[in-house]
Amino acid sequence: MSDISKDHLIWMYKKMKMSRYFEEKMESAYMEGKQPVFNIGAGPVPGEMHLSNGQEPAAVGICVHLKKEDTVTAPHRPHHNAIAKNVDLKKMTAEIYGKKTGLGKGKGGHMHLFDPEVKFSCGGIVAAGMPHAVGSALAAKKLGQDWVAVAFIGEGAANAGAFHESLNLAALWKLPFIVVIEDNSWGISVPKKDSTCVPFNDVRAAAYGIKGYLVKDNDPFEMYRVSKEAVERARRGEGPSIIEIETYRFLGHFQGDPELYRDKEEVPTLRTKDPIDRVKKHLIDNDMATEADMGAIDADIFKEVDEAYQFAIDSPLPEPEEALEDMFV
Amino acid sequence: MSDISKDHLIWMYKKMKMSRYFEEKMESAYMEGKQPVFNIGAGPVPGEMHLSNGQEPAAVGICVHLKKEDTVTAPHRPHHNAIAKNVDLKKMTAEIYGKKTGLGKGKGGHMHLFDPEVKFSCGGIVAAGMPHAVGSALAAKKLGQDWVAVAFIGEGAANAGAFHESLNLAALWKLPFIVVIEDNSWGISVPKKDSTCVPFNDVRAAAYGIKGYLVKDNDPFEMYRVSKEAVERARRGEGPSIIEIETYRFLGHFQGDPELYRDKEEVPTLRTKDPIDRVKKHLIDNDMATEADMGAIDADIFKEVDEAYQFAIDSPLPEPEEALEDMFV
Amino acid sequence: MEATKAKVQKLTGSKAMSLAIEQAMLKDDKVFVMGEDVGKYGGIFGSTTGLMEKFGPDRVMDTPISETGFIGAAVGAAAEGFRPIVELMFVDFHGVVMDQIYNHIAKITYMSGGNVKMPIVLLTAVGGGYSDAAQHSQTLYGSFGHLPGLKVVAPTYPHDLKGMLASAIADDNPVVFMFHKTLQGLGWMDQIPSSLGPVPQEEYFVPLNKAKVVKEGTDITIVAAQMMTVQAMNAAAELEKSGVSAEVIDLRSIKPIDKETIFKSVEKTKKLLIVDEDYKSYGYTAEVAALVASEAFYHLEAPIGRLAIPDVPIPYSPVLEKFVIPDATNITRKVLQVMNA
Amino acid sequence: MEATKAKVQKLTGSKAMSLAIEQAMLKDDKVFVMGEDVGKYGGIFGSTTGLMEKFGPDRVMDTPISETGFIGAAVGAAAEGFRPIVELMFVDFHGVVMDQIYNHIAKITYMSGGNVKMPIVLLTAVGGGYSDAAQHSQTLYGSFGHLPGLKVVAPTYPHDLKGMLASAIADDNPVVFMFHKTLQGLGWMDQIPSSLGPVPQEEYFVPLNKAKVVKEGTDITIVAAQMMTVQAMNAAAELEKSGVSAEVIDLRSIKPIDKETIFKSVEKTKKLLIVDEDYKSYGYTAEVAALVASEAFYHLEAPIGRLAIPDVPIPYSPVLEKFVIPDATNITRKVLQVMNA
Ligand SMILES: Cc1ncc(C[n+]2csc(CCOP(=O)(O)OP(=O)(O)O)c2C)c(N)n1
Ligand SMILES: Cc1ncc(C[n+]2csc(CCOP(=O)(O)OP(=O)(O)O)c2C)c(N)n1
Ligand SMILES: [Mg+2]
Ligand SMILES: [Mg+2]
Repeated sequence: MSDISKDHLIWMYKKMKMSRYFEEKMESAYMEGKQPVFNIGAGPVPGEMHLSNGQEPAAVGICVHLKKEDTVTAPHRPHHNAIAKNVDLKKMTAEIYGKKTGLGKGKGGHMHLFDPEVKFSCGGIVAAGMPHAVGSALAAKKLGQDWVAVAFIGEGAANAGAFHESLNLAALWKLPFIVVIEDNSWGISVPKKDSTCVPFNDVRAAAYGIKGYLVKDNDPFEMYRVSKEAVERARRGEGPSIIEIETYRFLGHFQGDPELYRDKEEVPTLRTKDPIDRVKKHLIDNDMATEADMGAIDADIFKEVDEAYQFAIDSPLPEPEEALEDMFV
Repeated sequence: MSDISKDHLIWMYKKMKMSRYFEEKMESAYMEGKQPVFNIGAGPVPGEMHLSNGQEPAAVGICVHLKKEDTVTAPHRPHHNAIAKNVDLKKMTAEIYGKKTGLGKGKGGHMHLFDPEVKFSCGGIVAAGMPHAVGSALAAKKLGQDWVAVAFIGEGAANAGAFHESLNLAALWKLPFIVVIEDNSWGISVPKKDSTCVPFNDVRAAAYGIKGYLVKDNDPFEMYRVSKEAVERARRGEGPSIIEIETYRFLGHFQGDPELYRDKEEVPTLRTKDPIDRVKKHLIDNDMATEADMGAIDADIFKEVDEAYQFAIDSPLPEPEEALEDMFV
Repeated sequence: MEATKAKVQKLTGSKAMSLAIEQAMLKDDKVFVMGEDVGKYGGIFGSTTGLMEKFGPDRVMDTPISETGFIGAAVGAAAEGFRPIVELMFVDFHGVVMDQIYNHIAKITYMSGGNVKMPIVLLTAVGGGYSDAAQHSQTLYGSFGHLPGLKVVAPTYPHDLKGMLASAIADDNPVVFMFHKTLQGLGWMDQIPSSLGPVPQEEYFVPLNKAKVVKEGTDITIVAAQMMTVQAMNAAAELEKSGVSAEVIDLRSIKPIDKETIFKSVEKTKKLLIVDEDYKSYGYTAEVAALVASEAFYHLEAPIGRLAIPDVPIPYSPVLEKFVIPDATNITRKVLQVMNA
Repeated sequence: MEATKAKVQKLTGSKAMSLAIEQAMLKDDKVFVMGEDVGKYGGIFGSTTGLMEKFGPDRVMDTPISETGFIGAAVGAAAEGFRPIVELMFVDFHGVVMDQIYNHIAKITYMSGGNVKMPIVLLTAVGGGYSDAAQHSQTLYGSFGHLPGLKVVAPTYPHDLKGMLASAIADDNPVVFMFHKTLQGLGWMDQIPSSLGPVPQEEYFVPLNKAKVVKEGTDITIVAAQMMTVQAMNAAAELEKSGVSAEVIDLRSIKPIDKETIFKSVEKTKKLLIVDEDYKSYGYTAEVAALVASEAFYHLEAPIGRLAIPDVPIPYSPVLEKFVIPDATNITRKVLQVMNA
């Protein structure tokens, strides 16, 4: 028996699957024009590309508890977070393709996705989204709304000054703010043990007198549970939380990363514990869905993602002179 | 009976008294040329002036355990720290008078005192001295020396990003680094409860897996004891510590501060608990000194400080063109 | 909208600023203030005097010393429809929060294709001249002028401090509002006449992108800002006596620079001196000179004069500080030099 | 000391840099490297390739993402007699650590009256052109050039990357060493011929304050740095065909600017175009133009040309990015414009 409703589990599964499929397509889309000689600036999707395959539980486990009015900020590795926050998939894909129809009319790109409709944003500076989310939480409090603001960061970012300043502010002002630390063990090539003086960041909650949660082993169900508590506490005005989740980075830091720094065995081992399979298995084992149901769900997702890609591909590029627009409103 | 040796107590007393007398003189020196109409830029000692009257225990309680090779960094309120670290008093006073004979040839001023002879420095940017001390501690470790680096900061500074980054680095690298937080209850006009989400900063040690100490009520003896432990641990390679001491700010944030934000009763109450009197009483009560001994000590101190002022006053000002010198070595 | 002439009181720079904020806060409850010591203290340089008493601590918020935290928080609040006014106590501290200012506040509107507004005003105190030394005396006009996405203003007189602050708060884009400490008319600093001036009580708006000819003249154009405008005016009065007629332009806007006003003046005077309380290299003496040398070159009849901090940190000792910050005396000298070049 | 001509190998920019560091580390055990991913990874842009293997993790230290922490730590280490080389991975991130850089590293020697040395090299990668967008594509030459107390260099060719890095490490003052990503000759970026060049194996030093005439010409002077030098060289080759002889100066030093070399060239050519991959306002197009317009005015026979990023953040989409970053085509166009003005 599951303490998590079928609806929620299905939602989580869908978003995880969508994110995974979206990124698997991105893996190959990104390589277009970059073969046989890899050149980061070439092809229809140029620039750095940070994929989140394997990290989906962090995103869906908390976003399942969020509503449209809640804010999410994400870092340089934002696709799973964006998808879990219901960012417009077509416009997001178009943005990554640098198209006029994109979220930012092609000006932002993969690291800078802004969808104010669902209060999602991300950025390329480590930990910089934390103060932004604190500001959203402050706004919610000022407005007397029960809205929550969630900042996703990597475990590497938990050592940046912005982390400390944000949490002190949020705790001081008792804001509905949650930071989710996606501990994928690596900050580019630097393992957590070489960047972080404590094994787990949940203990840092003590520095702010707030709640700290630790989710082990990329567990989507446990992520669901602690997030539920943290979100409910935030909505009730009980202040901020830190959630750290041990998660997996299946791919390199960015596409093209030679990954000479990590053990060749690490990823294959992680892949045996694919969190999407775990949710699927859970649904089937608990008689919440059949293989056929899951197949139908997958088909819908593939279609939606394929359409988003098609939309992006078919969309026009901006005119060069548009580079001078949108400086000021 | 005292667990602290007479030598150490006398040393602490001397340094406290020297700091106090130095600053009392500074209070009036600073007002020269600023009367009847106060103008911060006027007189022989212009610019901001942050005095530390009342905060002496923080400085002497730890510096008594330091040697010349140990580093001290201090913030904008540096005199007591500097005196406890044996900074050249004449050159320091001359610097505050903007003289050519000053530590920085008149270029630094009261907030920027550098005495490399005793490894002392200070600066006007809140918390910025912490990374510097971390670097000194790193150097000590690299050199295989048992030197320690101590960063003094105010309680307000404990909410700056540099605090977090420095402590994580120091803990990660197990450096001989100690931060002393002088909690004088105020960051200019902002009381600690409005700036800091936890009542005491020693709990923040948990975020770094290091030792945290709290000294209540400006107690010079307790400051001595916890500092001894922290310094010894650091020297033995057992890593960094946080020491927070509840201390007193007898004066305004800076000279000229109208202090409209604090209760008129606060300072008189604090003054009844003058830490210098406590040390003196302890010495006498424990038969380590007589009133006459103390009088002689005081006389020596007055003389030394008076001489430093005289040196400063008698020293020449720099030539205007010297403003262009010392840019590069 | 220009102010009417009726009942024009005289106010200090700081009072002019707090009045502008007060009026904006009364009109729009989405406007709020955050910063260190902006509450009971009223801002170290008086920019928020009396506002805490009037609007309470929810709208005039004292913050911890966490500039990245609270100035970064302005981003989230702005995205939610608020109009935060945040104070960075001294511009010298910008280095602890520059990422939030220039990579986020300044760029989000652009990166979002115009979909996210950032109506944030960043107040910050600039300037030296009172021996506050290397970390508390800078203007850093150039550091902010260089980066795209920010409107950067530096008004001189109380009238403009109020009118431009009103415009800044009303603007849907981020504005860095630099006010000069010595022009705030504070009781504990050097009190100079220019820090007190006529300020209409009613709301009015001075544009954010226009320089102003504050003294007409025919022989040379002096471009300056804030205390350098004041010093240039003194120099111009002095020069008048020896028959030199200087036109003084108060820049007011650091970014964008109102080049038309400058070109028009140089067309008339043929000569140009630019005076800056910022570092010389890559400061506005460079930018203004370059604008003229590239876009109004044929107006010029003599080499352009530049007078600024000679690329050293601001030293503490008054004798040294006085040497590096331009004043009326060396402006006068430099004018004559340009005239005779 | 100039390099001898014998056995001159060809190296990429990144190899040239790591060789310079290696030689300095061999000679002086006080030299060490700190930064994100400088160890096993060898620096994201290859500046420390192979050093970790050679010197071990105590002298090539990977750090947490705590720029204020570890770059600030360089101050303390330098004061203890070490010579830290610290890497700020992208110059775009400077905002999280700017206070340490400009209020401390840059000013401590001055504030201490010359009593404290700061022999720190800050390595940082600059430049766009590969769609890394607004927060990862800047050069920010001007942001660093503006602030006193730093020597700021931006070498173009492998030879200078090695020789200037050797000089930077040997210097007892802080040096900001900007290397351009595209000029590193990395396997995963656009590979351009200029990123590979002759680099003597033995130690040699190229001065930190000298520009270099990289192509002689008589009709116009083009001043540029890094990728703009490369583009200007391409443009000059193109222009040669239509009979225009451009002289190209590789700035190399952003601060101080070697004005003598520029003045000498302008004296000959009478015309000047400055090309910058930084934002236009308050960038080196401004500073160089201002130097010439104030100190070499009478050499000039035409308005100075400025070509730079038009004061917008670097957009992501290649079509937009290409529009804002100057290339050989628009340099050529601009040269003709200046020639005919
Ligand atoms: C302030 C800042 N410093 C450095 C970087 C470069 N950088 C980008 S991602 C990254 C590693 C981040 O690690 P982590 O926070 O664990 O996130 P992950 O990449 O693992 O998702 C670094 C160092 C940056 N973007 N911003
Ligand atoms: C980064 C930075 N922000 C703000 C300031 C302005 N400032 C100087 S001292 C001070 C208060 C410091 O409080 P605390 O750390 O408690 O030290 P105290 O003055 O009480 O000794 C502030 C806000 C500064 N110098 N640097
Ligand atoms: Mg990570
Ligand atoms: Mg305090």
